[in-house]
Amino acid sequence: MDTEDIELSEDEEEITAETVLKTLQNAWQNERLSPEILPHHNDMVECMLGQIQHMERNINKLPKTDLRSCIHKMELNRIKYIICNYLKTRLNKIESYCIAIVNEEKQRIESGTNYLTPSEFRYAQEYVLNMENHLKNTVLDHVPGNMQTFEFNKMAIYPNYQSHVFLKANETVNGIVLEDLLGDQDEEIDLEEGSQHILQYKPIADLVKNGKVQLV
Amino acid sequence: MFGEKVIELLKEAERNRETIDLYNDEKIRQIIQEMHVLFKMNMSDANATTENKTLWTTVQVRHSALERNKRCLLAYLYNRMIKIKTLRWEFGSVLPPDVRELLSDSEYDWFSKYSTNLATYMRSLGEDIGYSGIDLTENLRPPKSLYIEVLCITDYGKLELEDGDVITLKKNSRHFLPTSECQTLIRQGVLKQII
Amino acid sequence: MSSSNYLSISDILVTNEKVPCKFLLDLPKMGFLDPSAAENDLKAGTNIEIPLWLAESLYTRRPPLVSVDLPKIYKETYREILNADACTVDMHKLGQHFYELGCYIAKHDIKSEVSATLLNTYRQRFKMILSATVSTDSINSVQPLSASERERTKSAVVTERALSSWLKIGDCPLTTASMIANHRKRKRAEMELS
Amino acid sequence: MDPFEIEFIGENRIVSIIPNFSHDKIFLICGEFGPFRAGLPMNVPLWLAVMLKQKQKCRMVPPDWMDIEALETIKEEEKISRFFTKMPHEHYMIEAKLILGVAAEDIPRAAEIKTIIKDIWDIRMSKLRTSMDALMKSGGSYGRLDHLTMMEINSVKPLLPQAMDELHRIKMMTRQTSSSTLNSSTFSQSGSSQNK
Repeated sequence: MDTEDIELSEDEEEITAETVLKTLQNAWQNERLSPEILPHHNDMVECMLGQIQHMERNINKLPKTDLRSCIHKMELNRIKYIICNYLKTRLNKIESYCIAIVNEEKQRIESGTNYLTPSEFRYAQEYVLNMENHLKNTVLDHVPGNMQTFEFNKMAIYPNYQSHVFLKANETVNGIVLEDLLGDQDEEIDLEEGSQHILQYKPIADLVKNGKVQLV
Repeated sequence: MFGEKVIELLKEAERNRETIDLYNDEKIRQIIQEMHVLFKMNMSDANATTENKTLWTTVQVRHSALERNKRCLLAYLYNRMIKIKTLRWEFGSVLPPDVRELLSDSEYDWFSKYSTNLATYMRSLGEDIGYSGIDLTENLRPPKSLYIEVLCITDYGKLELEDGDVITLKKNSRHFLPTSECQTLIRQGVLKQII
Repeated sequence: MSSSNYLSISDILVTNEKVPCKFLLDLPKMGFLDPSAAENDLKAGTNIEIPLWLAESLYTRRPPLVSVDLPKIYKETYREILNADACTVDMHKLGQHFYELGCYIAKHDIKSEVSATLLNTYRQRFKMILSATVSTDSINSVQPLSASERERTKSAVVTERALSSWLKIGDCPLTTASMIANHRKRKRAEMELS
Repeated sequence: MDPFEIEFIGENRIVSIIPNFSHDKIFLICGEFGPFRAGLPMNVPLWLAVMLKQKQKCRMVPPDWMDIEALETIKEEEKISRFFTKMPHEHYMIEAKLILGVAAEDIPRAAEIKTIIKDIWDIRMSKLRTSMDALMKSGGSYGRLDHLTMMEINSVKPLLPQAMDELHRIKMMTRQTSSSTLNSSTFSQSGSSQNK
C-alpha cells in the first residue's frame, strides 16, 4: 500500500471509519435481537462500502502473498459479513411484517422519520403487491363473490412487541414501567449503567433506538 | 362440508416443514368447489328468511364456514410462499427441474417476481457511491479463514477463480480454495468443507 | 406456542380442536353436525363436540346459539391432578394443544380457575423440559409432551448442541443449505422406494 | 444468534502478542496496529492474533487473568456465591477457547487452566439453569442478570425468553376483565357481512 493512501486515511478518515464500524456493529447486533425493524443506518453502510472499495483497490496493488494483503482481506470479509447479515436481517423482517411495515412506513415518511431506506421501501411495496397478486390469482379470484377481497387488516402480521429481550444499559435510565397483568401493581425498575436485564421489548423499544441500551 | 379437506392439506404441510410438497391442485379445486356449494345454499336460504326467520342463523353459520375455508386456503398458500422464498435463497434464481415441478404455475410466477425484486434490491446497494451492488446470498457465516479445504461431492466441471486460475471439480477431489469463492458451491452441496 | 395470526397454520390446527357444546336454539338444516341424529335440523338441547372455531362463532351470536363446556383436561378433576404434579400428565394423549386451547377456552370456565392451572402447569413442566434438554436420555424418560412443548424442547436441544459443538470445534463450518439437503434426502428416499 | 456469531463479536477484543517479524504500522478500518517489532509485545484484535499465530508469525502473551491462582479464586467465589460473580471480562470463554485452541504452548500450565475455566463455566451453567427455574416461578416477566456474559446469555435462548413470552400470552388471553379475549382476526366469524 503506498504511503499517500495511508496518510490520507490517517488524517481524515481513520478515526471516523473506526467509529462508524463500531456503530454499525452495534446496529447489526440490535437489529438481530429486536423483534421489530429498527431505523436504518444507511449512511454507515455506505461509508463502510466506500472503505471496502478503497481498501480493495489498494490490496490489488500488493503482491498476493504479502502478509498485509491477508490481514486486510480478512478484515474486509469480517465487515462484509456484518453488512450482509445486517441487510438480510432487515429484509427478513420486511418480508415477515410487510403489510404492517408498509402502512407504518407511509406515515413515517410523511413525518420524515422513516425507518426504511428508499430501496427497502420499494422492495417492501413490490413484495406486498406480488403477494396480493399471487393470492388473488390462485384463490381469491375463484372463491364465491363476497369472499374475494384481499383483507389487508387480517393478513397483516405484526412483530411481537411483548417478546422478552436481554439488554445491557449503556447509561443509567430510571423508571421503566413493567406492566403487571394479573394484579394491578405495575412495577417500576431502574436500569443502572452496565447492568443487564431480561424484560419485555415494548417499554424499552425507544431506548434501543436512541442507544441508551444495547440488546445482548 | 365444514373444512375437513382443507385441514388435511394443512396437516400435511405441518408434517413436512423441511421440504415443499407438490402443489395440491386437485384438493384446492375441490375446496373452492365446496365453497361455491355452501354459498349457493346460503343465497337460497337468505331469500327464504322472510318466511322463516330461524334460517338466518343457519346462513350465518355457513358464512363462518366459508370464512374459515378462505382463511385455511390463504394460510396454505402463504406458508408455501415462505418455503418458495427459501428456495430462492438456497438454490438461486434457477430451480432444478425436480423442484420446479413441485410449484404451481402461479407459484413459479411468484418465485420469478420475488427473484427479480430481490435482484433489483441487491443491485441498488451502494449505487450512490458507485458500487455495483452486493450479493446477500454470500458471506453467510462469520469468516474464520481466507482459505478452506473442501471435498468435491459431485462432478461439477471447471471453476474459474478470481485470480484467473481454472480448476476442475471432480467427484472426491480435494481442493484448498478461497472461502469467499466456494461458499455458494458448499451451500448447494457441490463441495463439503473438511474440518 | 406460536402467535395466533390469521395465516398461522398451528393456530388453525388449535382452533380445529373439538370442544363439547350444548345447543341452546334450533338450527335449521344443520343436523349433519350431530352424527348420531338423523334429522335435518339440529334441535335445541343437543350436546355434541364441534371444532372450536365453529363453537366460538356460535357462542358470540346474540343471543348465543351454544354454551361451551370445558374439555375434560380443563375440568376440576384434571385441574387437581395438574396442580398437584403436572409432570405426571401425558400431554400427548390428553392435551396436544393444552396451553393454546386453554387460552381460548378459559373464558368458559365459570369458576375462572383455568388460567391459574395453565400458568401453574406451564411453570412446573418448564422445569421438567429444562432438565430434559441437558441430556438426551432424559427426554425419553419424561411424560409425553404437548405439541408446543415438543417444539420448545427441540429448539432448546439445538441450542445445547450448537454450544457444545462450539466448545469443541475451532472452525465455523459452512454446510449445505437445509432445503437443498432435505430435498435431496427426500429424493433419495423416494428413489429407494420405487 | 449462534455461538460462532457471538465468537465473531468477541474476536474484536484486543489481546497481546509478540511478533517474530518487524513491520510498519498497519492501518485497518477498525484501527491502527503496530509497528510490529520482532520480540516486542504489542496489541492486536483477537481475530488478527489467531490469524498470525496460525501463520506462525507470533507468540501469544497470556492474558493477565489466565493465571491458575486468580482462576482458583474466581472458581471458589463462583461456588459460594448465590449470584453470578464478575468474570475477567465479557468474552472470557471465547478468548480462552481461541487462545488455548491455537496457542496452548504459549500459555504456562495450559491444560490446568483449561480445566479450571471449564469448571467455572460448568458451575455457571448449572447456576443458570437454577436461576431460569427460579425466574419462572417468581412470576416470569422480569429478571436481572448482571455479570452474565453474552455467550452465557445466548445459551438460554430461545428457551427462556420464549417461555416468558408464552406465560405472558397465557396471562393476556385468559385475563378475566376482557370479555372477548379472542382477537377478531383469529377466527373467521363475521356472519354479519352476509348479503350486505
